[in-house]
Amino acid sequence: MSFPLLTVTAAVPALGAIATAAVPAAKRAAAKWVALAFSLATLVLAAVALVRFDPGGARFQLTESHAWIADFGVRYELGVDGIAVVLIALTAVLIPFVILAGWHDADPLEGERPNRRWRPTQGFFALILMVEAMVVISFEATDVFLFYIFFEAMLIPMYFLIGGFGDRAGERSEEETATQRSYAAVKFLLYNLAGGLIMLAAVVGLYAVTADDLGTGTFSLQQIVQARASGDLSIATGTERWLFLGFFFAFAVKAPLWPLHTWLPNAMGESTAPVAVLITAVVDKVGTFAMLRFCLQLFPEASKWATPVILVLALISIIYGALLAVGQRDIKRLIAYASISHFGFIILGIFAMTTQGQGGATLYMVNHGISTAALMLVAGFLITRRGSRLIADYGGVQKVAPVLAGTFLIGGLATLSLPGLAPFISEFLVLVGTFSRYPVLGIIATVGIVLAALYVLVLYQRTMTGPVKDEVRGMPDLKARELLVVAPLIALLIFLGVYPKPLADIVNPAVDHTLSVVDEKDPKPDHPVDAGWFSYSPMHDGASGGAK
Amino acid sequence: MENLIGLLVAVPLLGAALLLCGGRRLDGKGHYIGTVLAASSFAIGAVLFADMLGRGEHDRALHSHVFSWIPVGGFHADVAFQLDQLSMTFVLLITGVGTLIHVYSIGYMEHDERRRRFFGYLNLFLAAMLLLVLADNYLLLYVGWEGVGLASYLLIGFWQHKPSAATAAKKAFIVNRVGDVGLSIAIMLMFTTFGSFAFAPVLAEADRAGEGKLTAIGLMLLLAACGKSAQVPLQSWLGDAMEGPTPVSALIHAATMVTAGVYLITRSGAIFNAAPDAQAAVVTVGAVTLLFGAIVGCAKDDIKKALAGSTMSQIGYMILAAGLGPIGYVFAIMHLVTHGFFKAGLFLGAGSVMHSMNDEVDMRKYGGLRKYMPITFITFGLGYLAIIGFPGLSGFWSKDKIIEAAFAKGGTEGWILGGAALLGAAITAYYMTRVMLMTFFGEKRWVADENGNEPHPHESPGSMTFPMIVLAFGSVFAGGLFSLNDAFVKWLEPVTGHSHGDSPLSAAAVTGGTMVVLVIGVGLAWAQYGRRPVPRTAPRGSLLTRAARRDLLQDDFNHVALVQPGQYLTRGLVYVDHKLVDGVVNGTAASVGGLSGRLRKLQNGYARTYAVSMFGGTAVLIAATLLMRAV
Amino acid sequence: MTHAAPVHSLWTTAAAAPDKIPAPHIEYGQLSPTLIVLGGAILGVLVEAFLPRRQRYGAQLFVSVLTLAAAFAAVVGLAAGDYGTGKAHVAAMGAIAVDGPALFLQGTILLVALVAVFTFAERRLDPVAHGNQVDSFAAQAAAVPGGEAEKAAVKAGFTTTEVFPLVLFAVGGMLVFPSANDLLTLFVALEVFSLPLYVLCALARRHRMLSQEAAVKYFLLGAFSSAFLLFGIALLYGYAGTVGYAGIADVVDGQVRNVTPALAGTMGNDALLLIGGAMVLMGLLFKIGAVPFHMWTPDVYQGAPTPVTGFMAAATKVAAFGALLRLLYVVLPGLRWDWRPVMWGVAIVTMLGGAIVAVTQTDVKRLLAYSSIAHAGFILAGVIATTPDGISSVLFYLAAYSFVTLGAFAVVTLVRDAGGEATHLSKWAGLGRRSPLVAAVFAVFLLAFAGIPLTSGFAGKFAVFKAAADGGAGALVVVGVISSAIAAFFYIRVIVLMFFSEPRTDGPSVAVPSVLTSSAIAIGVAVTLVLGVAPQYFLDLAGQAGVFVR
Amino acid sequence: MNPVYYLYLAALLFTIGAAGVLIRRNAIILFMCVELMLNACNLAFVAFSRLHGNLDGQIIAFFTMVVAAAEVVVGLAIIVTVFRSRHSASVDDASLMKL
Repeated sequence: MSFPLLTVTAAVPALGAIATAAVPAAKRAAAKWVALAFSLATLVLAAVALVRFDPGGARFQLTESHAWIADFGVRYELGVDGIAVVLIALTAVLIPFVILAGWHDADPLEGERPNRRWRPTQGFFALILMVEAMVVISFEATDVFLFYIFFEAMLIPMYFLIGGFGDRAGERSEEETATQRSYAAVKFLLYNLAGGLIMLAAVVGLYAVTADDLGTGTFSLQQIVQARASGDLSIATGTERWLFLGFFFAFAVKAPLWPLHTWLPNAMGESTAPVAVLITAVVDKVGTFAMLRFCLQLFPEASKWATPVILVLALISIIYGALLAVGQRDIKRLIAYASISHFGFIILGIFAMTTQGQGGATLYMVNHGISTAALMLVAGFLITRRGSRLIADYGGVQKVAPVLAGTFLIGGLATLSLPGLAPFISEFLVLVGTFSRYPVLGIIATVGIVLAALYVLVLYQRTMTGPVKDEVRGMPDLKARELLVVAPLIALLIFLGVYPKPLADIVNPAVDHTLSVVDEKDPKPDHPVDAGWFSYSPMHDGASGGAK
Repeated sequence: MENLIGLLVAVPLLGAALLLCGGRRLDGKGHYIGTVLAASSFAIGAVLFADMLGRGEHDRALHSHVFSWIPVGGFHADVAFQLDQLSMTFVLLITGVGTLIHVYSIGYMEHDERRRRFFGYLNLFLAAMLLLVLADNYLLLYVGWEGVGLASYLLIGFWQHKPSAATAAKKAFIVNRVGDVGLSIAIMLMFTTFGSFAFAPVLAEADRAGEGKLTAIGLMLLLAACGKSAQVPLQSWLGDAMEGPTPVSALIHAATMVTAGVYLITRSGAIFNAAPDAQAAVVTVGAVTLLFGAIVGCAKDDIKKALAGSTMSQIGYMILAAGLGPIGYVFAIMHLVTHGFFKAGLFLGAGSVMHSMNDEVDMRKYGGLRKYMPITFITFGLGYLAIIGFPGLSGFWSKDKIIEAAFAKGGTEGWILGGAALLGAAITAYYMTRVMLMTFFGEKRWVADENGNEPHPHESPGSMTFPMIVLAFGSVFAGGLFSLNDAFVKWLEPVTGHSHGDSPLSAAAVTGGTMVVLVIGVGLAWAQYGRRPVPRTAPRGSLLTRAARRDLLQDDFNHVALVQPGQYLTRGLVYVDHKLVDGVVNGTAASVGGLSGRLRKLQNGYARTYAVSMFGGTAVLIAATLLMRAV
Repeated sequence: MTHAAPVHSLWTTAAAAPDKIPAPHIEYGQLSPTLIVLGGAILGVLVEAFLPRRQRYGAQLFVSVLTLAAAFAAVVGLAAGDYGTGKAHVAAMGAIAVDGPALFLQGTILLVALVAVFTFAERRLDPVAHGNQVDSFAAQAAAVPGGEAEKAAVKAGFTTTEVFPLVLFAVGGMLVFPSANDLLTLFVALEVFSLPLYVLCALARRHRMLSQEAAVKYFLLGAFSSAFLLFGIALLYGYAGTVGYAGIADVVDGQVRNVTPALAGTMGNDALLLIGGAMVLMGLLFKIGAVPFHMWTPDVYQGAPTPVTGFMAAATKVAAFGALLRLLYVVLPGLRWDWRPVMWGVAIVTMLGGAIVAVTQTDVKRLLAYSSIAHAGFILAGVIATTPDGISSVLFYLAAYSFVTLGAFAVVTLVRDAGGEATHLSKWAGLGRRSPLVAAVFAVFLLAFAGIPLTSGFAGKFAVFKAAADGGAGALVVVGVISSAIAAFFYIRVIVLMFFSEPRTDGPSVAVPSVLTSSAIAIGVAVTLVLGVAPQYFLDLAGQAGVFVR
Repeated sequence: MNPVYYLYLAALLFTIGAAGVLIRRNAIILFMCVELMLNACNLAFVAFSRLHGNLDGQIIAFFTMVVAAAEVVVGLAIIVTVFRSRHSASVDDASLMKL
């Protein structure tokens, strides 16, 4: 059998986690390097996977399949399509930066007598790698049960990251910070666990229905999809809808979709910036990804049945999230609400059921990951300098730390999806995709664009411009390490904004396939222009949908 | 040749990248680098221009496809450029005037330690604007469109330490964003209508689509234009934008930014021609704005704000012309070019005045400056004559044509528009004369400021006067040259098309009319500000004056209509999110806890109680079993 | 599921019914596990009687470990000898069934007991008293707490080594309980394993008042419930004229040969059957700790010496569920349509009741007690499935759950302060800072209880829910996940307490155990993870064992 | 005489015993009530044994007696220890553990 690339890609960070945790207490610094090394190794593996992936090739590639728990009809089945491989790459890219950015987040407080057995630093980085491993494998899993296991298990390390490591108290008292933090952690866990358990019921149900029709229950995505296509497996409409809701609920919590979003601001607000990035840029993507891979493909009919409601909820998320972002007084919470708004866009794109929408949504996942990472990490650097998350405590930073301000602005511009930066493309695609089927929704969604400009620029104005506040005076500019974190992210934002084609080419076939499973076609333009117009560009020999 | 087109954009972009990422080591020579790059991009433009002239007027358009940008499903966007006569005109205007402003800034920003970054932003501005006019499809245009917004944001807010500047910048960007939404919706409409949003196919086959669709697209484009070109109702940002350094104002008002709207409408002529209602909207906006701006301009004592008002109104002229369709396009662009010259000149002049008056902007504290700064006086004066349309100067040719075209629209509509245009001309003459008189004539009215240093007016350095002189030449001769046997019309006709409406008035009559209103306007101004001395503090003034001072209450309106409700909404939602959305969940948790607390009371520690529950349980069990059998 | 003719053919294989009364004939080989254990117990008593005090501890430990190991070997031997499947049959004149479920459960019980004995024998945790290492059992149970006699006993270094034979007796009873094939054996077995447990509960070294109170409550309520059980048996006997499972089942299904007139009379009287069945059911549900027969659980779990609690919580559940399964699947399958709805109700209130009340608990042991109640509910969901899948899922769940429970209680024994074990939750604050390893291990057990994937708890829960859904009890699954969500809350609360809250200055210290407890905990963790990550082998075992003989 | 009457008697005794458990406080008496219940069972067994004409019931009765005896041994032991440490045989006093 061939080299199990996917398994290894997931296993390396897991091993890294163990190795990091094993580093003796005295050698805190070493732990960081170990973690970084393993994350980079993972990045290499992910890159290999990206290269070995053939966009024109089979639906799922680099597949692996081994018997696992026959009694549950569970197999250890891995495989990636265009969407998954891209998201794995995103994860692998972000983690090293997260580690670098969090380099000192888990150092013992000055004056704190390092306990012989309590080793926060090792734990911090080990947990991050553990999360990476679980996220990667849940992107790879093509067996619903396998996916579910890691979808759930990932909560535990996340939970310890949120509850165990937060910002230094700053303005607030130590114990208040602690209580806030564990509240946030518990809220995160309970929300997601509740979602997960509801999903568990649906997973069990899925087993039951497959067992009824196929003799033995199965969780293999491909097998179920084929069985449904061939008619061997028929799920009663009502059942399918219940199962769909079970799955969707879990993913909607994770994503998060209004009104299940309230855990996100707490979690992102209380955790350190790198962890916040981990939450919103990496872990939450599993939710939206799963909607594409599982909700739509396992339950196409139910998905279409639920689409109107979901679209409305997504729309609410977009505008609601943006408005609340405008109303925030805390930098991190502001970014959190901004993310909620963005996730609204992603879900809107997914359920618009058009190639533009879903392709855009996929790109959106990647771009939002990078842009939020950039913005949040810089914000984190800012916060660690001043020791406060309140916007009001800043002002005129741009004067004392121009580079920090500059990178912050670029991150912000990416967040408001300025053309030329990556998020613009995905956002516009989502809007077009939505508009072409639901014009009204598309137009309402554009309000989000304006609001985005509002909250980003207000944030920038209040923190970076204006007269220099005394507390800000003498604030150091970005250090080399921090620049090393931010610069590549910004470079990525620009590159993907100018030349997203490579990414799009990988994603497109997967999206087409998803739509074919759901059996949806792009609406045709009313007065398509003569295809001849496209002849002048050699790139357009490919299927140019509406134009042909 | 095609490949050069890309360079046009790339060169200033490179400059921006260099200067912004270059770091301190470039502080010394940053401004030169920026200027040189701007100039070289102008040179490239010139080369292309020569090459273009070399070809027959119908195969002048160049197209260069760089790479496929966004290929997703049926959605294809390319990074591809198209250089035709229309774009060419803009390229030359942008790079030419832009370069001059660069030169000017070398002197003007001399004492600013962040000069390098300033030039970086200027280059970015040029690059974005060039991308806007060179794009071959609406989406790429959109990139340039927002790029311009970004650059203007950075430049208006350049002096970020001033809260007012930061606010103005933010306002500019956000108001523009509203317009941008229009553009993006227009693009989506095109995509769903034509399956494409490249100029060539869409414009060529526009008339195939239903008028309703086209009207919608047209209106959305108009919204976009209103944003960028500061047309009513999205005009409010322009006045505040004066917070930026003066060269920025010159750039925004003369060469870039505000002209984008005119370009967009002219470029999309094919769509508007097929959508009369949209056109009607355009002309209305144009007419209203040209009066609006003019009135505002009359009331302002801040020299830059006065000029800003005039820009608004001049752009109004252009939009009006563009809205008139084939009869107007050419003149819209022509006025745009001539306006580019004299408005740039005026702003640079104003800048030079401020420069010598310790950045004092209140014209009531000027007076009699002509003795102190002759060159500025002359160049400014020429610009002044040009804008009021003094016979023979640039403004005369272009504006006159527009008024003519307005009447040529025909019918009552024609009369109204023409009348508005004429009235506008009169007011223009009035407020520009007012500016001229208050600034350069009369007695000196400046005094020492609180900390005792009195301004010593002096002529500005050569780096600043040189561009002013060049621009002055432009403002004098450009219009004439263009009008020599309709050179400009012939030049643009292949792109925009051109037709002669049947004007109820002869050209001569119109010209006469303009002259009359011109004299009236100047006369009024003279009577008010020339004959008697100007009070150092503004008189209370009529209701209209006071309204005009507040930009005709536009901001007050926005505040009441949009800002305040928005604030209440967000505050309300924050509360809702905390109390309601979160409350529901916490409530559930709490209720479970409460239930638990009550239930555990049953566990009271008495064995006999437990026995009771067992006994009862058994009873229930038995009863239930029997019941099951019974039913 | 469709109820086609003889439904229980699903899970029963016909064994030749004796045609005439044969000479008594006991298959000693097949009863060997039970016999070995009981023999060991008696040996233990002899040891108590004849060995000098000093040597008893070692001897007892040796005997009981050896006994349990041997018994387990015997079980394995029987299973290997195919008695679990092909040769499964009824032994000892119809008194004992030797079949898959019996052997599986006996194996489980023996392993649990073995591990439990380790914790019983732990002598490192309690501080040395007068130069004698002491375990968690009273020096002299009869002595009045705090009285002179007690002081003297402690001084003299007495220890209650009787616990070992007691445990063995209990185990003996438990081995018979799930394999009992007539109601009398069932009753006797019940008493055989209950009585030693009553005594064990009373033997705590610390908190003796609580311990004795637990014992008296457990005893009175236990006796009360067994009286109900017995009356139920009487009624069933009256209904069927026999106490043999097979016989009753035949009567219930109306497949009985040679109907005597008397039998004909009682057969018609379903009241006897239903009431009797309900009362027997109640007796078993009491042992399982199902709502509303659960109220003894928290008090007894809290008061009993923690090693005993662990043993009880694990082994009793296994044995009782085994008996319940056999009763419902072998004796009353014909009554399925009567008892299923009732059990539905019981399962639902048990799941929800256990989870909800646990939310506000402040004592670790009580918390675990309530969680065990909730788990009993989950297992009941599997019982209700009434499919072979249901049986095997329950067997698997029991195996998984019992080791998690043992481990958890073993950890509880480690956390101590001046007054002995510090079971109040507030004292556990910041344990993760003090001794991350212990806290982490306990967290693993809690996560397993909460049914987080990759732990045995999840595999078990999934197996049970899957069986329930297949068996047409989808609603139970939904209730199950809801109560799991509630339950998750309080497991997480403990984790938060251990890791995210500052340690208390007067907080407890974590005693360093000897190899005994450590190995017990280690085994617990190992089983938890193995059954979580690679459960297939054990699922197969349970699957093969999923057939009752009749 | 109809053996069913014995059943009624058995049920009666059983109920009396159960009621006693529920209402009496003294552990000893509680315990005696349990014994009463067990004996009720015995009566039922014997009655049914007679009814069905087989000896199983009577044998079971003997078993029950033995079990009851064993219970007495253990039970009294426990109750006595409690009594000695509390100087009270009231089960309601033994309620330290609750909630």
